[in-house]
Amino acid sequence: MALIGQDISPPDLRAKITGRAKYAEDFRADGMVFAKLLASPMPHCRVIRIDASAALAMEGVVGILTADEVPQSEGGEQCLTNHPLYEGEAILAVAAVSETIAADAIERIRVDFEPLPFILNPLDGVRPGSPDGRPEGNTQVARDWVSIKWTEEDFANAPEGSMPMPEGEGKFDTEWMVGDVAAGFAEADLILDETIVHQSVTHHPMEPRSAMAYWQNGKLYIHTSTQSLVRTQQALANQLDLELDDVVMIGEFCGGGFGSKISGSIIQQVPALFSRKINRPVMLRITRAEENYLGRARPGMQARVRIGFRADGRITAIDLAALGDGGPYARGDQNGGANTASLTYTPPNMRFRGLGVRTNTPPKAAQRGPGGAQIIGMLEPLMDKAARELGLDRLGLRRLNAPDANVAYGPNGSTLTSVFVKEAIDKGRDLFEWDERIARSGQMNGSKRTGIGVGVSPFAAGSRGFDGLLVIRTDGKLQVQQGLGNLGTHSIADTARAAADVLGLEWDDVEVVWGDTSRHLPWSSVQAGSQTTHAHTRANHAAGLDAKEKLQSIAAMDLGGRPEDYETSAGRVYRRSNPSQGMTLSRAATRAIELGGRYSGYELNEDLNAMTTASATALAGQGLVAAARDNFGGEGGLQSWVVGFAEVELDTETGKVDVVHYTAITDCGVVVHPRNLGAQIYGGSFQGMGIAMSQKWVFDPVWGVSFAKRLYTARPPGILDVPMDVQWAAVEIPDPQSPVGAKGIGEPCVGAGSAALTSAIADALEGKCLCRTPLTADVLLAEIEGRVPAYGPLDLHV
Amino acid sequence: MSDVEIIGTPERTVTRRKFIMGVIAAGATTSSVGYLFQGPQPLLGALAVQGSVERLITLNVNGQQRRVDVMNQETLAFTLRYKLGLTGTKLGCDRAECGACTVLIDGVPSYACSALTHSVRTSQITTIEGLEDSDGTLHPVQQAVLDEGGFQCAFCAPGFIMSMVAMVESNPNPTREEAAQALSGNLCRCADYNKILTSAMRAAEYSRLQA
Amino acid sequence: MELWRSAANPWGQEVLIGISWDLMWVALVGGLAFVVAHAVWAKWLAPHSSAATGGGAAIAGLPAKIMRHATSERVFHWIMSAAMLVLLITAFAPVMGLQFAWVTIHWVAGLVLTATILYHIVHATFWQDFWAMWVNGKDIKAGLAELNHMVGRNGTEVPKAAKYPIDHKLFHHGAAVSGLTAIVTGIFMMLRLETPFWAANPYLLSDSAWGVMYVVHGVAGVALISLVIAHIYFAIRPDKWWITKSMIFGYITPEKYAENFDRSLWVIPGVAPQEEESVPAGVGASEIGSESTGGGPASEVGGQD
Amino acid sequence: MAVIRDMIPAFELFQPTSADGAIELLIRYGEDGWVLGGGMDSFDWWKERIKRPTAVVDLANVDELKGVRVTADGVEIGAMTTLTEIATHPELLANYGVLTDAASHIATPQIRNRGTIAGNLVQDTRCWYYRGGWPCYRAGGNTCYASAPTAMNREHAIMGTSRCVAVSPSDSASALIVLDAQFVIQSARGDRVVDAEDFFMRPSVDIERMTVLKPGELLTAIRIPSTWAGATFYYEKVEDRKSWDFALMSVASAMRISGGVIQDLRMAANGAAPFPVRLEDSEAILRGQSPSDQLGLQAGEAAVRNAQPLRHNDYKIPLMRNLVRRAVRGTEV
Repeated sequence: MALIGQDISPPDLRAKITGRAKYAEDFRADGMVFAKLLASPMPHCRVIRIDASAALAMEGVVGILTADEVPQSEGGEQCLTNHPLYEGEAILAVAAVSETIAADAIERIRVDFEPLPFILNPLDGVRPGSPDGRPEGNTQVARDWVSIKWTEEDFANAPEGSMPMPEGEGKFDTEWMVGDVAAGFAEADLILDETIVHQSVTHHPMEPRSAMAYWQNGKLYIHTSTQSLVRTQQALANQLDLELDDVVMIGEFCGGGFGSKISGSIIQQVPALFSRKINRPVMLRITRAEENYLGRARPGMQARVRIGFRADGRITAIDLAALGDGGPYARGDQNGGANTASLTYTPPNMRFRGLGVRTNTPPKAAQRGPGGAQIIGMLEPLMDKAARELGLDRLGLRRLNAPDANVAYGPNGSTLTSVFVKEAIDKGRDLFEWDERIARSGQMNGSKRTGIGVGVSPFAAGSRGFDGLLVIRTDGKLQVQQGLGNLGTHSIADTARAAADVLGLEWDDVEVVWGDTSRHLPWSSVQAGSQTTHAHTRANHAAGLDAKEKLQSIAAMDLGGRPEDYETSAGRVYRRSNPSQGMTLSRAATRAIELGGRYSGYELNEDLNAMTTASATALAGQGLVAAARDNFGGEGGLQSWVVGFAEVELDTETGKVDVVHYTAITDCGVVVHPRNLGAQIYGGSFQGMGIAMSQKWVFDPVWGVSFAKRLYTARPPGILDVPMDVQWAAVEIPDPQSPVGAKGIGEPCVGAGSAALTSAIADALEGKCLCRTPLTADVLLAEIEGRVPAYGPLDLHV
Repeated sequence: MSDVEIIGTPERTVTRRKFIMGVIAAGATTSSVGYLFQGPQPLLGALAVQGSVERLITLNVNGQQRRVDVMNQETLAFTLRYKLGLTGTKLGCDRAECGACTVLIDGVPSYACSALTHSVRTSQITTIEGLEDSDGTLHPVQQAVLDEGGFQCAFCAPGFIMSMVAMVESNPNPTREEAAQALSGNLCRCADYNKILTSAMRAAEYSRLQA
Repeated sequence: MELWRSAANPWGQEVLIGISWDLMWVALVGGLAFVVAHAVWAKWLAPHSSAATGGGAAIAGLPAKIMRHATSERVFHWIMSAAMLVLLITAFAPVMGLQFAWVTIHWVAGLVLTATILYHIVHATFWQDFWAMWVNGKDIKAGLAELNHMVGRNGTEVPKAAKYPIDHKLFHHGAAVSGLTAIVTGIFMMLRLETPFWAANPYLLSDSAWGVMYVVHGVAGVALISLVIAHIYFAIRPDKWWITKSMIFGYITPEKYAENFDRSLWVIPGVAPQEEESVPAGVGASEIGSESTGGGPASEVGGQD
Repeated sequence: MAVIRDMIPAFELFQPTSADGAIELLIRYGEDGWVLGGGMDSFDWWKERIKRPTAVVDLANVDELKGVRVTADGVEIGAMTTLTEIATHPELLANYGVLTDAASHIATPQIRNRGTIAGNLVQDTRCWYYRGGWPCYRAGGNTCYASAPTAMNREHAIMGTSRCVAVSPSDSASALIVLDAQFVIQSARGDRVVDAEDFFMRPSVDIERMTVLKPGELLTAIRIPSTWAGATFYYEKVEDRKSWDFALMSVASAMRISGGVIQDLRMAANGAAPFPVRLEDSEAILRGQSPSDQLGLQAGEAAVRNAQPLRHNDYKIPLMRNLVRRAVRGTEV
């Protein structure tokens, strides 16, 4: 029976539940010292003078690391800087024999700052005469820094409380149009014109991005918290200008990343450089407060959208103009969001104009469903609004505009390997009992009004062309080398099943090797963008086939006949015609070692990545070594879908929302690990609900200082805040372009959960779309009571 | 290179003497390992004061008596992780907000980041490392979590599991809602709450069977 | 001892936030010390000068009541002093440990003080002899002479004063400067309070400007502590009682007028300025003391009222 | 202010075994002394390195301050009694449900397990300007940053403010006010007893303290008279998250209803002002009346009559009004 499709607890779980699992901060080394960071107190300033003499005179203080001693990056981010672009950016680090002394030492360092003008939200950054968040400008067009400001006129032309949508050259950094938007609106029977505001959301993984590093014989040994191991090793080697194999990276476990640790984090350079400087192991424990600043956040946006609908609900045109909160070092998510809108609603005519404004707020990075989650959460309630005004079924309107496999979306008419969202919508209609529930929409239960919502959310779900590396050991076990990270998606184990299935092995016969680059790992995708399920079931399938072919050849060599006469399963390679004729894998492994050459890793395919080749070579002679690149090829990109359905109760006297029920249907191809898939869908959806309902990102506008830096002020959802009555299902139609048929799932669930709620809450407000997040009690109660809105229509960081 | 004036670093000549002092101080302490030499000693004579504390104490952790040198201001989580090497207790926020540091103090789930080690000197401390039998048999709660496929990133797992252990003691037959209440002091950013609750229900079931 | 209090602003920069309360105690102690010192001097060290021949020719032709403070002036003075006392108490009693809801009382009293002062400025400018309070050469000479006399250079004669002697004038100016400073800074500080007139706004001025504002207000405040202590002390001194009375009833007796004032400098309507050399001044203490204690004209005058 | 060093500065630690011993130490150290109960507020201040006591007096070993005692007239709760013990105590559950209800809504199980009733009452405000170490009035400065026209003050006060607009964070306070509880404060001069209502400091009187406790004083016990035992209680707390959050608004009430008429009642709310507010105007409207939703609405309107919203907390006005109305309605619908 195939392993793919079964619930199997992953091999790293026992360590996790007994406390043996060592995360980066759990390691110690002889003579290890502790580093602490001195952070900028201002959102934008220049360091004039640093006096560390008092600190360095303290007993137990070992040294200081300043911005001049770290890799310099013109316009880019450095691990330490003398020109902080956000409050909390690291300026220097001090090392001491204890963290307590290091903290005291930091306090004794005198730093003189020159405060500089700052910008907290994108719209303020384009107001006439406003300062730029950076000296180079407020955004980049292509690679060039520019300062884009809108005119008084542009602002005056916008209706009261609406986002300006200025026409003309040089108002945005990105513009594209497909079809003819004007014509599209001309044929529309209904045109919605809405201003939408989505907050930024700190990732706040449970494990702060701590790291510990030391040097031995010119090699850097670093324990760090990363989503993707070998890709982080490569990134750090590049940043520090080291040979790849001079960086030994240990990251067996990662306490969550959600996009904020795709290739570790820049702050991991600090212990690496510091330990080289003072020649002692250095631990940098990142605190939760520091994590708020250094730990990345999902970019919020201030946008305006016009959508044209035909009377039957078909969308004729979308005109989207979005300002993204890029933070100091990024562009924002608006461009990706536009592509997602184009894919989800397939408008024949669409114009997008986007501007990623640099702001002096903590850095932005991809967060689970980047761009997609924001735009879907914002636009889905508008689909409801249109359906209401046109008297159509809300789900039907979505289905009508949903894509087929032949979709061509975005500015370049991107295509996909497969799309089964309509199947997902139909399945959800039944499972959620849409018709019964929608009948309850608007019903009062005491002071609570019922709302029904739905969110249709796609996202990228895979990539191709990576390597698989296996060893069939002389004990007969299949050893799967995994270069991925291990942040809890179980990819390291689940994608290994593809190789085992090719060889017909039981899970007990499989051993996964991961988490330490000195253990000879293959070139792998980043564990991000939901790539691994697709990419590495393919890569391990390829390696499995390579192993199988080698087993067949060895069997044919020893037992006669042609290789293709042989089959492998249950730990043996045997003749199809006569299963008793064959050999165990352990025997075959021994033979492979004797045979050498291609059988035990001495000869390798040319098309392997250099890292894989090096690793396979290092493993050569340890058994039957199989190493193969994913050459299955394919046309078009990959996207998975989650359709989320929510029933909520809005207490009209308090503004509080209870999520009574949630159903999620996914199109993610073949289901590799059902229970784990459910966990991903629920987890992602609940994160989305947190974004829609509670998560905060607040600054004082005058001082530019962050307030939502504690967990209780950032408000990620707790176990009592998420629905208890939940269900999920998958359409389970294989992706035709993968030999395994599986697509990734991490990302799209976030948008589904967020949109299901924004949609359901709008429904509970009798169709009124507030078109902003988070929809907290104060915002909703002010609306219900018809009082002063809690925030201005364009206020972002609330 | 930036144009920042930096005093007290070898890269700059300004007030080199002070920097050298720094280096000497550092040199003087390079032999000290970890935390043993750190932290201020209580003022002389303070020990005579009624109620003032000794630094060298014996802590009862997972049934063992552990001698340990504890600073006045030291938290239990700090002692467990950095003095006793029990790194299964995680620091997610160090602010009594996330629950990753949850341990049992006399059987009661508590945030180890927010209790002074000296305050629990006379208590029985149980950490995640103390659940497994010496023969490797898992605690029923751990077994339940294992069977249910447990957590995702699992940085929160030790804390959740300690809360589950306390829950099955005080309420061996909880409803799903009661279990959620019992676990509401622990945060999971993967938001794997549904599977965590299922594990908790399974844990209660196993504990009932064992009892 | 600290002179002011400072704190780190939200960007970690040092900013002034106010005076150190040590200064309050300094002002208090200083004021009381002056009182004690003066009392001691007046009782034991004051030179005993030749008794003046009061009455008789000196008061010939003078009315029985010589108006010194018109009703409007007296009303103004007492409202102002009430406001001032309320302000000082509400400002400093809480610091000294007597806790009550002082803020509203403080700024309301402040507005009252402001109003009275405004009235006084206008009134003094257009309806009174604005220069009556001005310190001129004569005043200074008189002042120096007075000082010489005080340090016991006997024989030195002190010229008689104009309506307001130098010490009155100096007190007035000291109180005026402190009071006006406290009023102006206080009105700014009110902008940081939620009042019926406006919503609080701490950002009208920069951190440092506010710091200075608070320090100046504080300095003016503690200065007033000393000034008010001294003023009250003199007001209740028996030998100055006759002047205090004039602030209550409005007038002084012809004897006091003749003894203490120079007819040419304080001209009484309908009374011809005398050219003759006047009675030596500084006749003060003993005689008046005996008068006010043993009754006599002053009390009779009081009786007539 | 990015003060992100987290490590607790050193202090002297004392663990007396009696309240007298504790007070002796507190007197010795005065302003520089710090009482450590459950520590759920203390650790924040220390880790932020904003408050730096030179001496900490840990009450962990003072057994006389622990536990719930049934007395001749009601109950007496030791200051160091944990919130969990209060939330689960049979006598309190039976007769003083409003308190157990409030206690069970505090933060999380772990915090209730270590957090004490006294700690919940004397904890400092959560105004994030003040907690951020800004030099505001409450921190001895001369500014309220939270009342500025630009300020982020969604969680702040709508009444009872004076320069400072922070709110009292205590969930148990309003419950104890409606129970007409009395707080026993011990000091070198002996005991003094204050009504729950008067225990909480008004910023107009002392802007730097949340309670009437002075250095050298210790809150040792809470006395709840039997006056309101078994009355009709109501408690509701509205918060952003269902665990680990502070009340945007909470309301508590105790009513004596007989013959369909509210014979007597006490009502209080927290989250509205820098101190828990007793709702006497609402009480006056309800006293002697037979409860109805219409009357509840009037009582709600009365409760917010003097409310003055800041830029971002106008919603607290309808919220407070509605919670009072719900209290009258008697059941959380």
